[in-house]
Amino acid sequence: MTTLPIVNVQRHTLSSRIAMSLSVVALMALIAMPWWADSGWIRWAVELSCYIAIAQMWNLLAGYAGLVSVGQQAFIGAAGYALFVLCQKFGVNPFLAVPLAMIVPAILSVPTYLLLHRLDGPYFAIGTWVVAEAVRLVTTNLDFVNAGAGLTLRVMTQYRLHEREVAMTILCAILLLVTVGGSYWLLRSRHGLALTAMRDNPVSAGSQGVNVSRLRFLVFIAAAVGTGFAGAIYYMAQLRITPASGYDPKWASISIFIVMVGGIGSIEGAIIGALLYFFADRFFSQYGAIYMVVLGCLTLFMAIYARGGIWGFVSSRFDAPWFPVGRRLVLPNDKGT
Amino acid sequence: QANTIKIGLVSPMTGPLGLFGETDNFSLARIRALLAKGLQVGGKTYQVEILARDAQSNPNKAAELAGDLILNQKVHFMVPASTTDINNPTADQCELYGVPSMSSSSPWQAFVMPRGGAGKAFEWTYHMFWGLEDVLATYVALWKSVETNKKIGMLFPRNSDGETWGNNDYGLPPAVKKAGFAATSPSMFQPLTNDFSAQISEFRKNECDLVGGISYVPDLKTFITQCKQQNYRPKVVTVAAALLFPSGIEAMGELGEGMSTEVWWTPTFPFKSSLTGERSRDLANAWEKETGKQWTQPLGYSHALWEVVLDSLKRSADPLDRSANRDALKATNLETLVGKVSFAGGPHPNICKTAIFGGQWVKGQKFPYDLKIVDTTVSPIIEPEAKMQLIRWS
Amino acid sequence: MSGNPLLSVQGLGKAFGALRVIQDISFDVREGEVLGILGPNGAGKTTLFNLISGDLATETGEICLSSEKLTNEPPHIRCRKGIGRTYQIPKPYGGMTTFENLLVTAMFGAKLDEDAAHRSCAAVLRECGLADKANRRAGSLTLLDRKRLELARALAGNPKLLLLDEIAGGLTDQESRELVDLVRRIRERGITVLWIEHVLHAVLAVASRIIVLNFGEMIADGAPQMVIADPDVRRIYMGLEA
Amino acid sequence: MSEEPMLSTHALTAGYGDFQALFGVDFEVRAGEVVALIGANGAGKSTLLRSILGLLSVARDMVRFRGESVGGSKPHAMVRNGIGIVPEGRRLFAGMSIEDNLRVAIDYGRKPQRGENVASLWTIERIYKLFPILRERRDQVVHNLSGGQQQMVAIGRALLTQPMVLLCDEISLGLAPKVIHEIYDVLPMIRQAGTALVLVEQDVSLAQRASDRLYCMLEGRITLTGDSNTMTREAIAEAYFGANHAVA
Amino acid sequence: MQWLDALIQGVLLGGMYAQYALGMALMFGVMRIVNIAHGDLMILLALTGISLAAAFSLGTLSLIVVLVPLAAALGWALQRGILNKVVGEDPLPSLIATFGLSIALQNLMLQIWSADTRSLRGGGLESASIDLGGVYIGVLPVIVLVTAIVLTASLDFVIRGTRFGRGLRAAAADTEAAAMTGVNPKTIYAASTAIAVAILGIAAVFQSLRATVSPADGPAQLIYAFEAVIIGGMGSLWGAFVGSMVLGVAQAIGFRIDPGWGILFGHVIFLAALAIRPEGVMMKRR
Ligand SMILES: Nc1ncnc2c1ncn2[C@@H]1O[C@H](COP(=O)(O)OP(=O)(O)OP(=O)(O)O)[C@@H](O)[C@H]1O
Ligand SMILES: Nc1ncnc2c1ncn2[C@@H]1O[C@H](COP(=O)(O)OP(=O)(O)OP(=O)(O)O)[C@@H](O)[C@H]1O
Ligand SMILES: [Mg+2]
Ligand SMILES: [Mg+2]
Repeated sequence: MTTLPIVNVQRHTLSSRIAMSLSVVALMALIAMPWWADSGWIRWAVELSCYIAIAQMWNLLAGYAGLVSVGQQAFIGAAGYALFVLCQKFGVNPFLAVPLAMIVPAILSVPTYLLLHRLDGPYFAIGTWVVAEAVRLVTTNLDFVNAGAGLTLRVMTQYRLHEREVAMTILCAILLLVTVGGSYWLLRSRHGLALTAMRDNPVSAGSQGVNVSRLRFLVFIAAAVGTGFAGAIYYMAQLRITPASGYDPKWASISIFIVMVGGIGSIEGAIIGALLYFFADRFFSQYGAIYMVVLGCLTLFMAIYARGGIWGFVSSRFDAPWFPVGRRLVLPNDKGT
Repeated sequence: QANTIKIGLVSPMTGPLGLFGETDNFSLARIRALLAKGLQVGGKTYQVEILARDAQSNPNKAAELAGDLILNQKVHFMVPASTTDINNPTADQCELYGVPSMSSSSPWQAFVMPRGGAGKAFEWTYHMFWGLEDVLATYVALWKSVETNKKIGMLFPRNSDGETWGNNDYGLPPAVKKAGFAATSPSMFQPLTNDFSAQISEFRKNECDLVGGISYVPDLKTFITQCKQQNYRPKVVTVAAALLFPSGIEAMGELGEGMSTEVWWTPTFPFKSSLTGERSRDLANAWEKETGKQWTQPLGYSHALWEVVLDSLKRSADPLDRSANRDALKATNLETLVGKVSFAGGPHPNICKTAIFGGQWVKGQKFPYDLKIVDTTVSPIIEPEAKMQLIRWS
Repeated sequence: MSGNPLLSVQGLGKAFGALRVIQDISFDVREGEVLGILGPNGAGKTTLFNLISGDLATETGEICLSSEKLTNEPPHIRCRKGIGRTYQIPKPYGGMTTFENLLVTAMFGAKLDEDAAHRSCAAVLRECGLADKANRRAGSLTLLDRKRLELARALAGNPKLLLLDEIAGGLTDQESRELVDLVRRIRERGITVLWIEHVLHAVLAVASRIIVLNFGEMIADGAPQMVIADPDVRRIYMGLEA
Repeated sequence: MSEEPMLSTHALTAGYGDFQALFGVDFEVRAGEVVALIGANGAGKSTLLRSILGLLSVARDMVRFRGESVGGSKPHAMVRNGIGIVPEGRRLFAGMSIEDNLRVAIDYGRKPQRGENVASLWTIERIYKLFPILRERRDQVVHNLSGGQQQMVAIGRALLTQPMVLLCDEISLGLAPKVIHEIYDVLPMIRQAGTALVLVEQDVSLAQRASDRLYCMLEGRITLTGDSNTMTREAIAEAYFGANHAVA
Repeated sequence: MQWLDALIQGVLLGGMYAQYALGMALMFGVMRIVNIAHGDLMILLALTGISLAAAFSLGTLSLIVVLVPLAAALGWALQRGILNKVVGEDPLPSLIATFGLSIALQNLMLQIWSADTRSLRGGGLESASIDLGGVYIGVLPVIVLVTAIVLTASLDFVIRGTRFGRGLRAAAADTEAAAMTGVNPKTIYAASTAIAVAILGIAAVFQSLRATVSPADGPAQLIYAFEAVIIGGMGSLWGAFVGSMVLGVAQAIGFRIDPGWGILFGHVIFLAALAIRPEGVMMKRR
């Protein structure tokens, strides 16, 4: 085979380099929060990180692997419960328990996928929903975890506020690194290509050498674990979990809202959406039902007039991605930056 | 600014629990008016800012809001207004971050047990309400007051309330057995179950004259309707929660008449408000005038909570200091609209027990149904208005 | 080039319900051959490809690539073993750019590393005249460019065996001439080609051998001129009386 | 009135989003006439057909049909007025049987007016006569049909909308030579029923043989038009590839 | 006896699910619109119905007569105003849009009707029953079941055998191609959504007779409708009916085994059905 001429393939842009460095700074700032920030902010940071992570995992599923799930709450709840059980029943240190708790969603995701993997589109979505419901109902019937009454994480009161905050922020940093950073890495890698190809046309992806079933499987498990991770941290901050709250379908709604409004199929979208939802929720939720109506209408509007979400709108105007995953072939005639 | 006392109110203003939120909002408005010119504490006048938040009937939301109120708004006092789903997560946050909280409208066991308070007291979170033992006693009294075969079929939903009520150590089943009744309790049902024929055939098999427990309106309606269909006609139906609100009993249609329940507050309460001097009747009238709706039971507690809170603040060494407020709250000893409130000599260090009666819904004049007090054995502070009747199944 | 067959199909059969679409077909393809496949609509040509590429599961018969049995392998394995294909009705990855469409095959089919993949795909794009559309969303291409993309994508996996399903349809004379040259160049590289085509002059220009299917059976197999001369073929396929 | 062509476009411009694909196209078809439309890929042939049918937005007076300006009206209205189309890439109703695919056209296509001779109308039977294989598979779902069989259904479906003008976008695509002959043999049959035909074809000689008049497009413009059988190959080649093109 | 009773109650329960599932089978199964607001629309109609009945003291029948056209109009408007803009190959947009609609509707209803739980007075109809030697069969459930059967049968005929049905299926398969064949996709879609919601109108009346409704109740019944449609197989109306029966019986049996596990039992059967026949019970294997 003759040696081919070198080609210039553009993966990074100026904007992405800036975004990169900013994210690093942000992560550092997050870890340092206990020393500079107010407890309230930290609390917000924790919740926000969880939303971002959960949304990004859903984005990975729906936006790239073409697996539209409305049952991710199954993994949130499962991980949350795992954490509470480990701490309350086996006296494990809560901060160590968080990573341990990941085992449960991981294990849960395997049979779930094997059960649903042959389904496509809406079938799969409803399937995941039912599985989540089933898991909730099972939990509700387990006296070992107080059945319907739920658990409280009283052990947390043993630690001083500062200790808790340090541990929390570090966990959040890891969470973001794993979920957002992780997906970014994955999508830039060759597997990112395979994922997108698979979403667009599984049949030809298969005949072009992509092991579709395995890739889907792995992504599903990864998303389950990432979502669970966020769930564990979230309920560690909440201190209390009940089947109704842990497996609340609202989690699905929130992920959908965030990703669709932010812009599906892009990491930027998930982040923007999460920020939007989080602050809207903080500042307008006192308007009660009216606020929810507006939220609903906004989603509706997005689905009809702005499929690409906010980020889709932005990126169609100016081409300045924060987390580019594409590969632009710089043609001899045009000089790509 | 410096001399503003901040109080957080977390209440289910929207969502399935919205009916509790209604009364919370009602009293909130009146309290705000009352506090317009500030609050006198130790000769010093403080502004009082009440930060009301809607938890959308969602426990996650309640916890988030509580965390925000405590950490960002720096509230000095927290009021998780009502229901287990809101009280517990909010109280847990208060316990963790050290904020005094005063809640109500859920049996004290539901407030203590799921939060792991059985063994040890809570430091920051206080609660006033009756307990299961009282409601059980009331039910037993109701059931003793009529002619039946002393066989009871029981209904409990699979949720925090159901778990507490149906608990086999401190719940309804052991209590009735002790009182010499035979109890049939099928395992708990999922809320919004569409078919109760299983329970019904069970009850019929054991010839239960009485049905008791806790349930929400949709389930009770489905249950009762099917009872009639299945030609199973218990003489007495006494359940908590579902029969709390007039709207609930109206939803039962004709079948609602004669159902009995526990009553925690009625306009016939003899006590005065320590804030406004009103009697319960005045409050109820004010509500009915303002909303055009029939009075509901949480009304009294929505008001009384504020009596306790403001009283503690008045007595607090420094109303801007959470622990000072806590100490004041702990030392509460006050005659309120719902009776005497004091945490000394309660069943649990953080609990003050309040009155409870047995009531029965009968056809009313002004509104479709009226709630008549038919038993006052547990808290003999008033006389029964009527005598318990058996359901007619017209 | 070695004499032993690159692809060998033995007693292949496939039915959809009652409908027998492929009936006991056997043939060998030597390395470096360009085998044209003709046949009336519905003869089973595309189905034959689906069986070879693994998109459809074989019911009876054997498929071997360089005397290695592939009968029960999934499509992606067959692709990695060197079978590249195009689809009669193009199936591009609409959301990705043309370039990225190719990269998938290069990286997962041919298992090239990033840099090598980038190079070869760029080259293939140039070869197939898609270079200027390298960064366009495949979804916005016209039918014809989609067909070009199909071919390019298959080539990007630098296959041993290339299955082409009606890529000349809708081409102008000029364009089909270019296409024929391209296929020649592909053969020069030692890639073996199976080519389903209704545009006769295009196949005839490069095919070293032709087989004709009719109702799932092989009714002719041989040198182009011979096959074209065959009375059955003329009647069944071209509708000409011999 | 009689002088006015059945279907005509006037300075028609159209495009996709901000991409303009047609630049002032003047095009006309007269009753019972067969017009061929040739041009390199991407020349804009399909786009022209799509904008005539109202699938792309155009101004009202850009398209006239039977003496009325109809530009930009809804596709289904156009079809019911008597403009039929065999779309590029078949576009059958997946999941429905062949028979149902055809019957949709009968149900929703143009309704013959009074005085129109019913014998000349297309019926499912006539379609089956044309493509016997379809009769055999009449109850099979179409997405399982072979590429060519699908093409046949597409043609049949278009005919059953009883068009007065039938726009055919590369109907010979993917058909065996035999079938192509068969189809081109029925074209006369179609036109003698008074149906005008627009054939988008890649095979220039085929197009020339089958048509009375011929348009050639290049990059969204008509570069040549005239009588099909008097037209010289050179002229076509020039119009086809643009002036500065060396004919191979 | 005990199990016979369970079976009967299950079938009757299934009848009710069938009423939810039918409209869904039309929208989800045929038009491929994932309508998350399905349940909320039902609640909206129920609450409207209850208010109407109260305002004009309507009987059950007259209420149905009033409500169904109203529902149809609502459906038409819904399709025209919203859904027509999100239909297509990809189910996601419709899922998102209706999901937003669902949130908006729920809270709007909360504003209008408050969180009260309401129901409809059936003048004893809701609780009447027939005694078949110890097994009691409710009159209302039987009516519900029969209605469901009639509706399924007629709708199935419409979709399979009529011009409208073919047009609808064509539009669902390829909207643009349908237009090229003379079908006006928008109106035909609007019409079929009108039908779907009209059916919901009937379901709503029965629901508020046999049980209660409150603004937040929608989603609870939604999942059963989806399950029924999927068990039965996309696009098959009788399938949806059978699916509802399977679900109803499964739950009823489950309740007998243990009231706490009944609903779960239903879900398990659904998942099992998915695992064994993802294409649905009424679908031919390909
Ligand atoms: N999935 C399927 N289910 C049922 N029948 C099928 C399926 N796929 C193809 N067929 C039938 O098999 C026969 C062969 O189809 P195939 O696509 O192989 O034809 P072909 O030779 O490619 O024709 P063309 O040249 O028109 O593409 C056709 O009659 C078709 O109807
Ligand atoms: N959906 C679309 N979006 C954007 N551009 C398009 C689209 N369809 C066609 N085009 C562009 O419009 C121009 C004309 O396309 P058109 O399909 O009309 O050409 P054509 O003459 O039909 O070619 P072909 O012979 O390949 O069908 C082409 O440059 C094409 O890139
Ligand atoms: Mg083919
Ligand atoms: Mg074209």
